[in-house]
Amino acid sequence: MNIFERLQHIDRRIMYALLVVAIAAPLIWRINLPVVVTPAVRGVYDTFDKMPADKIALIVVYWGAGTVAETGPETAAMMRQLFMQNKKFALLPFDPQGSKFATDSAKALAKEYGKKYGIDWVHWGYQPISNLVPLLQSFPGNIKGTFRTDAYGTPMDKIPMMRNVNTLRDIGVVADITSSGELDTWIAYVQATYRDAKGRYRVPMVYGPTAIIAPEGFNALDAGQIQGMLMGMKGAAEYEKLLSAEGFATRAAGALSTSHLLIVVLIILGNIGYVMSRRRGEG
Amino acid sequence: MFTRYLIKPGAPQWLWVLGVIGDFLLFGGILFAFLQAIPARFRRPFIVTLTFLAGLIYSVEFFWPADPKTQMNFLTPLRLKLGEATKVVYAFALGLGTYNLIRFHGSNLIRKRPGWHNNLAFFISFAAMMGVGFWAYYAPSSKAAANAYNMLFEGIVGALGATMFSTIGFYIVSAAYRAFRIRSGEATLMLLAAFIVMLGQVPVGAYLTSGIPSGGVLRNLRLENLSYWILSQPNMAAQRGIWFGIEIGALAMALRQWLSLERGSFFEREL
Amino acid sequence: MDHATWPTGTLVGLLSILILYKIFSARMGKELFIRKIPGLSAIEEAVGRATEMGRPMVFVPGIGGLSLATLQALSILKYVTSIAAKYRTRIIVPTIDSVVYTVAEEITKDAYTAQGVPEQFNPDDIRYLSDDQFAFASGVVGILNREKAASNFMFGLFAAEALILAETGHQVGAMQIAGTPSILQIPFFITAADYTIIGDEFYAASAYLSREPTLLGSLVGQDYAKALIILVILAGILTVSMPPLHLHGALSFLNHFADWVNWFK
Amino acid sequence: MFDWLSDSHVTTTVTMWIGALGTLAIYSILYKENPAYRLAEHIFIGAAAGYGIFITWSETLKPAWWDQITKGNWYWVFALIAGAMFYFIYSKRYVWISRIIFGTLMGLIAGGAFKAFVGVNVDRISASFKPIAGKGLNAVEIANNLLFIVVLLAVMAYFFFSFEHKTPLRRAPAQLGRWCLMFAFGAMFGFTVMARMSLLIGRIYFLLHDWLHIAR
Repeated sequence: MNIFERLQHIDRRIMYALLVVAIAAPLIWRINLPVVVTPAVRGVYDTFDKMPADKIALIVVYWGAGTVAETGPETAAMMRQLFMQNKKFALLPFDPQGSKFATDSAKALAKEYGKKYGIDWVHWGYQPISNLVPLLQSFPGNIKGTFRTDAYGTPMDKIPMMRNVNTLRDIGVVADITSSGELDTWIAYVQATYRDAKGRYRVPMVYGPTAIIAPEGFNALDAGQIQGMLMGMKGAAEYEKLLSAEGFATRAAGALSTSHLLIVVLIILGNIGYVMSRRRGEG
Repeated sequence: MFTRYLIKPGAPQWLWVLGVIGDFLLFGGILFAFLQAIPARFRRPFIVTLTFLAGLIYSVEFFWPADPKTQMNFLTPLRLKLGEATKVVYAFALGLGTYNLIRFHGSNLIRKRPGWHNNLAFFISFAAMMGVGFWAYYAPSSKAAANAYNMLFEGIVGALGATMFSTIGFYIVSAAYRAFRIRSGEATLMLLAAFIVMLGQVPVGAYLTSGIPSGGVLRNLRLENLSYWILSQPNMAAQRGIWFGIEIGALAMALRQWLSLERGSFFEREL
Repeated sequence: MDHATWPTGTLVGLLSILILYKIFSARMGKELFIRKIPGLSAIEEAVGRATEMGRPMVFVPGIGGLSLATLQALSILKYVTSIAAKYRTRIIVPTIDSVVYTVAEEITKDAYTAQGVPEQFNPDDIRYLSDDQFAFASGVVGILNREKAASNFMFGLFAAEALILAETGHQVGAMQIAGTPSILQIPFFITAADYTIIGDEFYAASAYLSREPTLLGSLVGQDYAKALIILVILAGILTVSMPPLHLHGALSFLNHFADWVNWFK
Repeated sequence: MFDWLSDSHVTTTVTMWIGALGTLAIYSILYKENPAYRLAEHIFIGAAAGYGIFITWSETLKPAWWDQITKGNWYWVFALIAGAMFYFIYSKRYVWISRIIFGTLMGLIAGGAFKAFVGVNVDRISASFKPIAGKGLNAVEIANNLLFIVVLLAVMAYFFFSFEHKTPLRRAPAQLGRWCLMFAFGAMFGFTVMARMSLLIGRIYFLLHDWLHIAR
């Protein structure tokens, strides 16, 4: 077998071994791979940046253990920006495992930035998915009446940061981080419909989907329903770069880059082998 | 009978179990006797009629105008009940699959066929997972039960499921390497689209074309934008085209099933 | 949409009538033509290959419960099993759903009996593996490897595991034919299987294989139904591209003609 | 003997080790079929089957059936009778009784098809009414909409079965349709790669970070 024929028949085990190396290397060592911040990610940053300090952000955790590699860093990076800029947020999880992951990472970040539960962040308590629509219909008009207590049973009135938070108008940004396509439900029931004595209030929204459902988000981005979007791991990495806090997503996005490059190189090698041996055959 | 008249809500569970068994035997027996009375040549027409009637409920419920306020018509409550009932009836069929598993692994184990220790492992993990499931369910306050459940669920079902899922990462590499050759026009088109979209999804792709300005017409040539355009325009149109065909195919299949026009496409043996 | 509206009900009604009309006219004995579908013509070859090599075949009827797509997969299974019975070739059917498993067992038993070899039917070859997607996939991977399958058929609903099964089949050297209405999995079958039937070729399969008048008629009816959808779409495109009408007098009722495009919303 | 189960530190460690060893055993199939994979496969299928029975009871049968009966809705007993009909497939003589329940299920599935058809397709039909002329449209939108229509029609033309693609006039749209299909399939393939790699990265990170503590 000459070299060109060999290039056409690389043993799969060699390819698999190369893939493991391509993924493990950026996870183990610091390898600086280029990350370019795309406009959609800058939109997320700017939306939180512009949020008035007297309002709070609502972080919706609509994901579980299965997608934590993508949605976990997205959630953590958003919380990091808010802590960095001394802004407050509430967690609203719809998945018990997601709730645990998000709480753990909120606690770790709070420690890093010297923030306190109840003053800088709050956990509104896990809600079952089956209750999504009724909840979205009721809470924008009456947050304390809908949730009553936080995740640990403390009445909402007793939580310092919740004192002046009563309706959707007190929420500056809704961040939907999700592995399912329920963004439209948020837009339909919360953003598009909320009205009170002062008139309509379209709450700004940002979106943190997994990569596989991200394309659906482009429509909402075009329509101005969401102000920014993180596209899975890649989006989280770009966001980490904006925050100058390169963490897991940056390393994982490095692994994404290397594994994709490996596929590209393998395909090119296969085609070189194919074209060259055909040329020889003709000659 | 028993559950209707003799046992009242609040009675102990074992009484209910007996009652359900009693009713099952009684009504099941009556139904069985009735079915036995149907002459063999009427069996097929009987099933065809049942199939038609079952389908009729759902179709009429759909076509019959609904009350604009409640979005319901006279058949909607029945449809909802039937949906629940189908779920329950379907759940009872799990025993068939489980029987097949037990028969298959059991016979290998009993006959000590080569690899019988694997069949033994099957039974151990089967019993353990089922056991801790019910333990955790019926002893919700036991910490040991919750831990044991998490250990087996996350350690086996969760971890192995995620691992099996992730093997696609390997297979996608070997499949792409083998298939994406410029053998023909079609293969080249496929390769081209895959290349652009693949690179448009990762940071390194965005880096390759980061020299192109992010404003103006030229921005469309940046890989991430090009990739998004391919996904949202030509790809979406093609998917919709396939979709209409598939859906019409399913509709035709449904019509043939409903009216039992497809004689012999599943079963041929005489009843 | 929970209930039909007048326009949507009429549309689905018209489509159904077209299909039924063609079915009944075909049953009257009208000759019908169907174009070639290469993947389906290869089924016979795949069975022959397994027979020659003396190795079994595997048929995966998807990962769906009992549904229209799974029923279609099972009717393809019936056809493949009939050929397998004719050649006395073993066929293994792993299933993910208890009810589907039961129907599959009935169908295979039936096909062996119809070919006059009921004793060839081995109940252990119709397997229920698991109702968990990836436990099922791990089981099929094991079967493909251990039984050294000579041919692998994948018809029905598939999700992510499609590529796992198809790549494993390729690695054990099986000849593979696949078809699925799950659009997102078609590319993976195309890259890893020898033949892939695309889109509604899947629903055309039983007509193509059995040549039964009912099914052929249905297929022609489906073509008419698709043509009707194309007409509706073209009419819609023309309407929304037209400038709004400002007619007066007797023709003014036409001014609202363009509103029909909102019927389907 | 089971005291250690109450200590979640111990069980978490055990969970991680079971998971890690199982992960390696599953990955070993990538090299070749071997006893470790076979064992992991059987354990996985066994646990999934046990879990399936437990979850069927706790999520379906208990709330939707048993609780109904014990609440006094006695007619749910008939669901058990209907379910029992499946089991007649094992009888030579009474096998036809199982066809009653199959037939009914098939009828229900078929009857639901009209609703399913309207539910997904009507929106897609109206979403395909894309204007190719008119006020407020720029050149890019018109070009995109024209492309959409051409691709949609070409793809649908490919799927017409009842005439041979013989004359050029008939063959050209179908051929174009096939090209569009292949291009779209390539795009779908490329798009999926990142999601699958994300999962694999997550899994390798689990091995390197949680288990071996190599990765940061």
